[in-house]
Amino acid sequence: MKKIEAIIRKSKFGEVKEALHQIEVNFFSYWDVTGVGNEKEGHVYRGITYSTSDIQRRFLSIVVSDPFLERTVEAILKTAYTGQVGDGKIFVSDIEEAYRIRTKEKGSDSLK
Amino acid sequence: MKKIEAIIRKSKFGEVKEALHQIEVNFFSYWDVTGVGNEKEGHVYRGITYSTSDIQRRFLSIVVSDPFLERTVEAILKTAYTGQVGDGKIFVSDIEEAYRIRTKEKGSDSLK
Amino acid sequence: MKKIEAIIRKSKFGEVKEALHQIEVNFFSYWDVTGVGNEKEGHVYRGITYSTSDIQRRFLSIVVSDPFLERTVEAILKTAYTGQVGDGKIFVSDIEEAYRIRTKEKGSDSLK
Amino acid sequence: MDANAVLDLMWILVAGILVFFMQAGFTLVEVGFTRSKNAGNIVMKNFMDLCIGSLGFWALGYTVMYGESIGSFIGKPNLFYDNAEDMHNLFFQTVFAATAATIVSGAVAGRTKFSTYIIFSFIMTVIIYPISGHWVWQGDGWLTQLGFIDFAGSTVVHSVGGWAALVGAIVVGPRIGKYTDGKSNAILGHNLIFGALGVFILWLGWFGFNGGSELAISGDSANNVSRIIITTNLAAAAAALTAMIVTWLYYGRPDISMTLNGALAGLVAITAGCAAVSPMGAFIIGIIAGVVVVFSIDFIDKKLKVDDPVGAISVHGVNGALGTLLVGVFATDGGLLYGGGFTQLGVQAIGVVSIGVWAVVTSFIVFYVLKKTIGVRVPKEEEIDGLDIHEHKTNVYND
Amino acid sequence: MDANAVLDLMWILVAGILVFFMQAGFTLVEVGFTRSKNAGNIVMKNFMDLCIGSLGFWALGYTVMYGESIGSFIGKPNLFYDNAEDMHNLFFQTVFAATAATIVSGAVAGRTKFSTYIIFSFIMTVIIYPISGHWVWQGDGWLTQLGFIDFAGSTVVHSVGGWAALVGAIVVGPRIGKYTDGKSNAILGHNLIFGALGVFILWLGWFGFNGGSELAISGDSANNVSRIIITTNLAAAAAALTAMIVTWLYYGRPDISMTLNGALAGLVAITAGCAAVSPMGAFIIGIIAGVVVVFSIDFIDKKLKVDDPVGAISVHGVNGALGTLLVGVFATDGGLLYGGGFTQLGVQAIGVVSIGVWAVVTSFIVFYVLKKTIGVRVPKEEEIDGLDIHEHKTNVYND
Amino acid sequence: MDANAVLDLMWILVAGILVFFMQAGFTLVEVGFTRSKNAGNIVMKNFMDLCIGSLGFWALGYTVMYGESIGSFIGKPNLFYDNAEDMHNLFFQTVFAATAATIVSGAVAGRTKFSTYIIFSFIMTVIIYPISGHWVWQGDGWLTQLGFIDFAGSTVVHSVGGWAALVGAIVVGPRIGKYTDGKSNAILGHNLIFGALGVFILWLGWFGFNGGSELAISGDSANNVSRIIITTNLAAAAAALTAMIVTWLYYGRPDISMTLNGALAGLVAITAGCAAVSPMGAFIIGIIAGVVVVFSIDFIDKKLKVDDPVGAISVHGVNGALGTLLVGVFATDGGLLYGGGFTQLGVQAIGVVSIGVWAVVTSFIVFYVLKKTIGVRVPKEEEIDGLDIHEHKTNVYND
Ligand SMILES: Nc1ncnc2c1ncn2[C@@H]1O[C@H](COP(=O)(O)OP(=O)(O)O)[C@@H](O)[C@H]1O
Ligand SMILES: Nc1ncnc2c1ncn2[C@@H]1O[C@H](COP(=O)(O)OP(=O)(O)O)[C@@H](O)[C@H]1O
Ligand SMILES: Nc1ncnc2c1ncn2[C@@H]1O[C@H](COP(=O)(O)OP(=O)(O)O)[C@@H](O)[C@H]1O
Repeated sequence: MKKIEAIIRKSKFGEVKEALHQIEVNFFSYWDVTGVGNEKEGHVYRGITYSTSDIQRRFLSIVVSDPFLERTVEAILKTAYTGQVGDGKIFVSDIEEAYRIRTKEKGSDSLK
Repeated sequence: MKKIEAIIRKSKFGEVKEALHQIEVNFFSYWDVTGVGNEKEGHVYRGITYSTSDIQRRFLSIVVSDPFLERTVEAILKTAYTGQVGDGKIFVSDIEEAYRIRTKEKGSDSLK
Repeated sequence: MKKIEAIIRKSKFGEVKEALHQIEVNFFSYWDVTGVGNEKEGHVYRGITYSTSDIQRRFLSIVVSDPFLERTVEAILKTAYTGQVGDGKIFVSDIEEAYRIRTKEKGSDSLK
Repeated sequence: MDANAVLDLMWILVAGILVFFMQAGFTLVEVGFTRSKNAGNIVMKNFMDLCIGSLGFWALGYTVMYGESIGSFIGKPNLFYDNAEDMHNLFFQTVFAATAATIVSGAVAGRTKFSTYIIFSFIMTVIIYPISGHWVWQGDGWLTQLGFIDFAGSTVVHSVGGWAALVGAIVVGPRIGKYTDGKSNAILGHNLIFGALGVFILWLGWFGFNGGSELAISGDSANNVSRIIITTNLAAAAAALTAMIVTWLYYGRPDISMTLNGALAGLVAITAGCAAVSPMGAFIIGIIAGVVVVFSIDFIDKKLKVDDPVGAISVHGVNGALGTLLVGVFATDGGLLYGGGFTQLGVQAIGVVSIGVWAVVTSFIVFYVLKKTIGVRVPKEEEIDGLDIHEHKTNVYND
Repeated sequence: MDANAVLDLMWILVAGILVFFMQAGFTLVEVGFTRSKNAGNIVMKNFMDLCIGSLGFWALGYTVMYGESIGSFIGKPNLFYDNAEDMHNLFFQTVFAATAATIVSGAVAGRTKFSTYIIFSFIMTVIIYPISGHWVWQGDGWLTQLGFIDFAGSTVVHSVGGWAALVGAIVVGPRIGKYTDGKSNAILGHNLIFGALGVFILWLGWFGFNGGSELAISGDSANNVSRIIITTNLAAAAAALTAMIVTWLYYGRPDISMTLNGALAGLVAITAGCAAVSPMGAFIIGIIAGVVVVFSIDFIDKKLKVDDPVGAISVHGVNGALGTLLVGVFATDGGLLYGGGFTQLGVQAIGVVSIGVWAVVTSFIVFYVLKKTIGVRVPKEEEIDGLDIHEHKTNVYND
Repeated sequence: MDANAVLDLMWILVAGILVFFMQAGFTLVEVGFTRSKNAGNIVMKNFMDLCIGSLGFWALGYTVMYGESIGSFIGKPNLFYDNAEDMHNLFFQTVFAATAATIVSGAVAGRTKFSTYIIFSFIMTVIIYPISGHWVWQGDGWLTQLGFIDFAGSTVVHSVGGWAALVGAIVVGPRIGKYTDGKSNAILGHNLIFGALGVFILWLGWFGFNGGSELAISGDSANNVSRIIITTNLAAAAAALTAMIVTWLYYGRPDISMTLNGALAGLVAITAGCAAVSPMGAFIIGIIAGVVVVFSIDFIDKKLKVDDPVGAISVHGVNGALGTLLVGVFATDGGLLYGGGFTQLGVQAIGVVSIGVWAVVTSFIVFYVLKKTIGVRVPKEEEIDGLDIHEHKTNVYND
């Protein structure tokens, strides 16, 4: 099993979610984070013009069984894309074990 | 060392926390996330009835030394349980190194 | 590639960010979490005095290529430090793959 | 000035101050019923309605409305009104004018260009609203002469605002994601507590809106004003309660934002007849408004597929028209139920329709011209990211 | 109507409008002092208090209170009050009635069934409150005849609400998690800024509550009203300052929510005697109220283990009774400290006790019957998830 | 009391009640324009301004200001004012006094010790403000005798508050992180919706502030009051619109918080001359204020490097002085533009400068002594964590 962590533009979340749905990845968790990166956003507050690289992003944490890995990454790569600096990142790491609390199922079964 | 990530019902958090306390897992971090999964919640807003699978959940991130792994998972499996769809998931992954900032301790020592 | 997760005092965030900047770690994501640990904070609400170990913290998630690991950890260890209980933790884990959505770059290249 | 005249003047000022506060109420309702990413933009729009309304109505609008009548159609315009004996009326009418403009703001929230909106707001306050207002309230207007009754402005203020809101919402189009596959989606308001506070403030201000429209309190007016306060309060209460019950029966739960809209619908509906109906009449008007507002919101949203985030069209347009018609039914003097026959009702209908047509046509022209010139809508990505960050380069909520 | 009569009527209307706004204040205090997951439910309860109160008091309650006295105990009931000369009084009394009901809402927040609460609120406004009100304010009531003084309703409005709140909180029981292992836990209010705004609004409205209760402003009443405004303001200020100092000494820090409660306690305490005491008397009453409210909240929470999230029982019940008694001490005419002996104090005690018993018994019957029939409390899981998502199927805060 | 006298008294009370509400407005503006971690502290400071102001002004300040003049410099002090015929004036002046203190609170927000602030607030209300107030408003004050015009307190209230705010902000020093490497950084306000609601409430209250300062409404005063309401409204609207346009041109976007400040600047600027200028004069004063406030905030922040989170110094100090001077230009009777020559302008300048010096010197002494004794600033870590959690051991926002 793999964990896919994707940090994307909030404005792209709808499309990404839809795409995940298409490939039957219907289980994940997300929350809002602040991202620091290449992208800069211009702000003005009370006459102070500043540009910040602290930008609101959405963080998706998706655990999938191995066969789903590739298509999930691809779906995100495709739909979170705008081509502008700041599209975000995807990180993949290993998950040793997974449990579904309701059924006590373990491993890939718990991800279905 | 292992990282245990548990995504549970907010309403079960009190019990889970208490259970972790019982088995002397007194260190962890948590935050609120939106979970997408099997569970559906019915909503009504201004006459529009809709059901959403985007449900408020609490995300716990607990790093433990290996001997603690099993009992921690069990404690959560037991207390976060209601039997209804939507009880949540537990994911276990490997942690290579840990530091306590205050003492510069490394490894399992930093988790005590 | 490694993922560094650091849980620090909110009040230290400015310094840590600055230090990361110095060593050219300019990419990361952060969000606010509640931390449970050794530290206790005294509160009073409507006459009820209580002390809680649920304290606001900031969670940093930084993915770096291997050569950056050490200096990043050191930078955080140094700047997030106050010496008081509650300075927080750093956890290191492995990242198998990374993608930059904008360019489709993979691996360490995506982290530059 | 003698004590009675001072009493009247003071009442008009106090009432005007209450109406002024309604601007805060509108702002909070609109902010609360829409998403957080557009909240600052809404504040700015409402704030500018007030500023531009105050300046524009003084500079021009007041005389367009109350100046010497030219053909019962429009007042003789005069720049920068300054009549030392009439400042209390200028104030009272100014805050009314600002209200009419503000109604539109909610219906087009979340996707309209700020500069475009400001231009519309200006034209609304100095031309569209004052002209139809002239027909009814100047004394020599053609609707006055027909015997049309719109005591405090169900039609003159609210319907005009509501129909302009309808036109605006259609021309601007729905928010992205509001309608997908022919289905209406819920786009949640981000802070219903602000919404509720806004409704309390509006209800409060309405005592000034209706009570002040007596334009006097001395002598015989005293008991009239008291009755107006009571009819206003009863209609609002009845409508809110009714709307709650309707949603409970209809959707299975007492819906918060619809109940809040219900109160406003009752207030709008009683505005025309607050001085003409009995407490019982007000109660029944409130009940009717409470039913109508729920189904009207439903219909406009799901059938007409016009995206009105705060329900302004139903609350102000539909209930404004409805309330004006119901005067013909419930007026204790001349109403259908009180043996007055259909005459008054007919006159009411003429007024409702003619002012409705006026509002729709003029605001369509304005929005259409704006659309074809500077554009009415922000670019897609601005809308998705939120208007605040693009139009104002800042967020209203921070750490 | 002559100018003096108009002045009186206008003052009553203005004061009534201010009292009306207190509903928004109560709502904000209750919302702010409780958790976000129940905020929408609290809005709905307060909103329905206002709607049902407005309708119920007009439909029935007003005559139960002010109708011709039947045995000095109850007014002769009459449906749908409609007396063209008395509409200002109906309005003023209506907004008072709505206040009494609303007090209960805060004490039972976070666990009470919505439908149950609505029924209670209705009975409160048309029966419980008007009957005891009749005893004191109708003129022929038995407490009036005894010489009982409760100028603006420390007992008639606030204590009645406060004791009903006590009964409600006991019958409904504490929120889950409030008391564990015999210890009282803090359940934090989710937005003290709303709470603070609510207190400012209540303080504002209280000028109408107390000042308007003179029911006149012409002639000799003018200076009375001014004095009432001053005593009201001084008592509130003294109580808030005192409560802050007490918490500072007692808990080590100036406590925000207790200080806010302090202001309200001072306002409640001065309500009975606002027209009878001197500014200095008001100042001292405020200090007493500020001390009492802190320890009363503490006692009710930690010793009695009655869960009252907003402190309504202490603020309205305890300080209402206290303030009424203190009239017997500080009344410049007849008070203990002014050489009047114990007579007035004794009469005050009789009034406080008899109305207290009335409120406790009647509200207990109502809550008990409701408990045994439709139930008073939401299921455990609804309470944990929050009332908003279950009772109203929506959250008030969104993105 | 005859009807005309009652009218005057009632107007003063109603206006005073509106001014009272401004405390809520100030609180919301300050809360909204600063960070969430200090919001509770700000509430407490504002709340204490009101409480201490109410008590202190009654106990002492009122007679220091309005007592029999000692050398045209100070009123004869008298403890615990209690004149049954003058309570309405005590009330109106009390709420003014509380305003002056509250202005300082915003400028020193986010780093000042609570206990220190409270002491300052007390001295401000019973000594600093009443003495300079005596010079202008008691009738025998030396500035009155010179012919200085400050109708409702641009200088007496707002400038005094504004200059004290300047001194406070300098003595206390900037917030950590505000200036780094000689650059001014943005520290975002956490809730501009609260800020906007606060501005609406302040604007509302200002009708009482300026209108009530006529201290009468009967007879000839009636039209004066109406004109004041209009000039007040026009200046506010013009200033807000101007500030918006200036930021749009200057920073590329219509800035929300600056626009809100603009309205306040217009209100402060018109306060001195609201009764002396024409509507057109008010309009122009508003435009000037709208321009000045933007550049003044910029200058104080970026050039002087004085950290004033809410812009209090520019809004109240600078625009208060400016508005007072502009009376010498725009007064229809005696103003420069109306052929009055430079006399009035000169007198205005003397008043502005002498009261400015008074405020700066006295508040410097107070802040300096406090700094050397109990300290003015919280420890660094308290400031970083937020004042709420350290000074009050709680957060205002919870779940
Ligand atoms: N190494 C990293 N670790 C964690 N989060 C990262 C990392 N790199 C980028 N991010 C996240 O991705 C977001 C987008 O990255 P950015 O560098 O702005 O754009 P791009 O990927 O197009 O070059 C950042 O705001 C941050 O939230
Ligand atoms: N593969 C996953 N990756 C991340 N989060 C998940 C995953 N599967 C489930 N979750 C989280 O667990 C929550 C509960 O899952 P759900 O499918 O609704 O119930 P159940 O586990 O009882 O079938 C989801 O809302 C989501 O937050
Ligand atoms: N094992 C853990 N897993 C996840 N988070 C942890 C863990 N241990 C500590 N933390 C986080 O670090 C914070 C600081 O830890 P704490 O024990 O209070 O201080 P210290 O590290 O100085 O002993 C906690 O509040 C929590 O957020």
